[in-house]
Amino acid sequence: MKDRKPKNIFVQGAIPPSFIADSIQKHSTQTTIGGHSIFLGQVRADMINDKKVASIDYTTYEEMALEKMQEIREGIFEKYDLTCMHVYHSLGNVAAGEISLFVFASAAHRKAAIQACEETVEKIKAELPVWGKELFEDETYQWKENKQSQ
Amino acid sequence: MKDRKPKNIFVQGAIPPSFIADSIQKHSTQTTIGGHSIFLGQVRADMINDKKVASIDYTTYEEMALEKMQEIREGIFEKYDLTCMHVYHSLGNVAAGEISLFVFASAAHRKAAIQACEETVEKIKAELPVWGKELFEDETYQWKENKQSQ
Amino acid sequence: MQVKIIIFGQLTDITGTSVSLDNVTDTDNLVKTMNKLYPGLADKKYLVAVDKKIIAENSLLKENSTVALLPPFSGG
Amino acid sequence: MQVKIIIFGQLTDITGTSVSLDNVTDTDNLVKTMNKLYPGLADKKYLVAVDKKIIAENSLLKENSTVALLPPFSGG
Repeated sequence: MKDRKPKNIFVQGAIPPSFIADSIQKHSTQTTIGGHSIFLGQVRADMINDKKVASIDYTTYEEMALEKMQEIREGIFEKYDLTCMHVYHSLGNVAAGEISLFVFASAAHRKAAIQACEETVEKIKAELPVWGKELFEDETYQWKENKQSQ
Repeated sequence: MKDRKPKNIFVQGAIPPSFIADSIQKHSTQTTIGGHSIFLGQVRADMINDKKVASIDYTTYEEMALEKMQEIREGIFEKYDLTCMHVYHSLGNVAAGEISLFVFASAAHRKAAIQACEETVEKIKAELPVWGKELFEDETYQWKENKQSQ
Repeated sequence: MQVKIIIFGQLTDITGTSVSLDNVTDTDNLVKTMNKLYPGLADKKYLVAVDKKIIAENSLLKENSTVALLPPFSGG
Repeated sequence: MQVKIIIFGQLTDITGTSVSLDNVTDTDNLVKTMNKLYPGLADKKYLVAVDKKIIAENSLLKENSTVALLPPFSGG
């Protein structure tokens, strides 16, 4: 288990809603599932010092991030009675209004799915080596900072 | 506010994944949103006394359910700083593996979206006058019972 | 006085989906009458709603009140 | 001994995305050398990872170790 190659979670650019629909559709054959909990992170057009965020450019330390994500997954599967869990994170440019994070937990009963999804989102925000550079409409930028559990 | 006509939440049959994708897509113009929390209820092919659930047939007391849902919505919007929330519930026949409940909460920050979605799901299960009749493969049936917060 | 009773979920296996009764003045009275007509109802768990509001104690009925018998919910 | 340093996030504005150093034997030593080369680094908050593991205290480096400087994460 520990030595298996970590799954890739990264996708180039925004995560399209049709991709999310396909993921949901694929679970219709898994008829032991009773509940899915999904979290989607969407890029906000925040106003910072009178300048509007137009997009976020995401970068990562990929080898380390995939190992860390594998470790997070294993912890979650030990703690919750899940049927399956899928995580996707954008790299590169994601425009305001588009989806950059997709966490999808499924279980026989809703509590496990909901709690596993929430905990995974918190761990991704806190532990995954990913950085977002907020690009303003005037082509200047600032580096994004995650606040604790907001 | 209190007197406005309650929104319809009921859809005939299963909720298709493409409908969920369209709902997500529509939020891309709302660039104050930073997180979406989605819950999907899926019909399980439970084995009960050696018989397998093939589908659930949902019925409701519609006028009462829509008023109750409106009351739940108002309570949730008072409690959480949400941008928007959408709820859809199936009526009629939904096959095992298909989606019968779709709760979709969106907010600037993830905590409000996640907590509002979870609380709404709990309230729907506990307070909404909806009944599910589990139809077995041999065409017999039993009435479904919701367990507390599982 | 005529009262319309609508019935849901598993209770419909006993009573069908609606029943009209004459000569019932309050909800206790209504429940007793229903139990006499449909003995299978007596040991079932359900809530009573009058005009879409769940009632916690005996309530007077008005002409054209709609009473609903609501067994445990199982949506979602 | 040659050590490769890879740099991420806002720190790349100061150092670029990678730097190679000779003659560094441990991570304290490496951080000091980097601060001398790039004074802007000195007051920045970041974690140090050696071969993808975040370290909590001074660690000896091996030939071909990869050291990463990781400013606060902001994924999601």
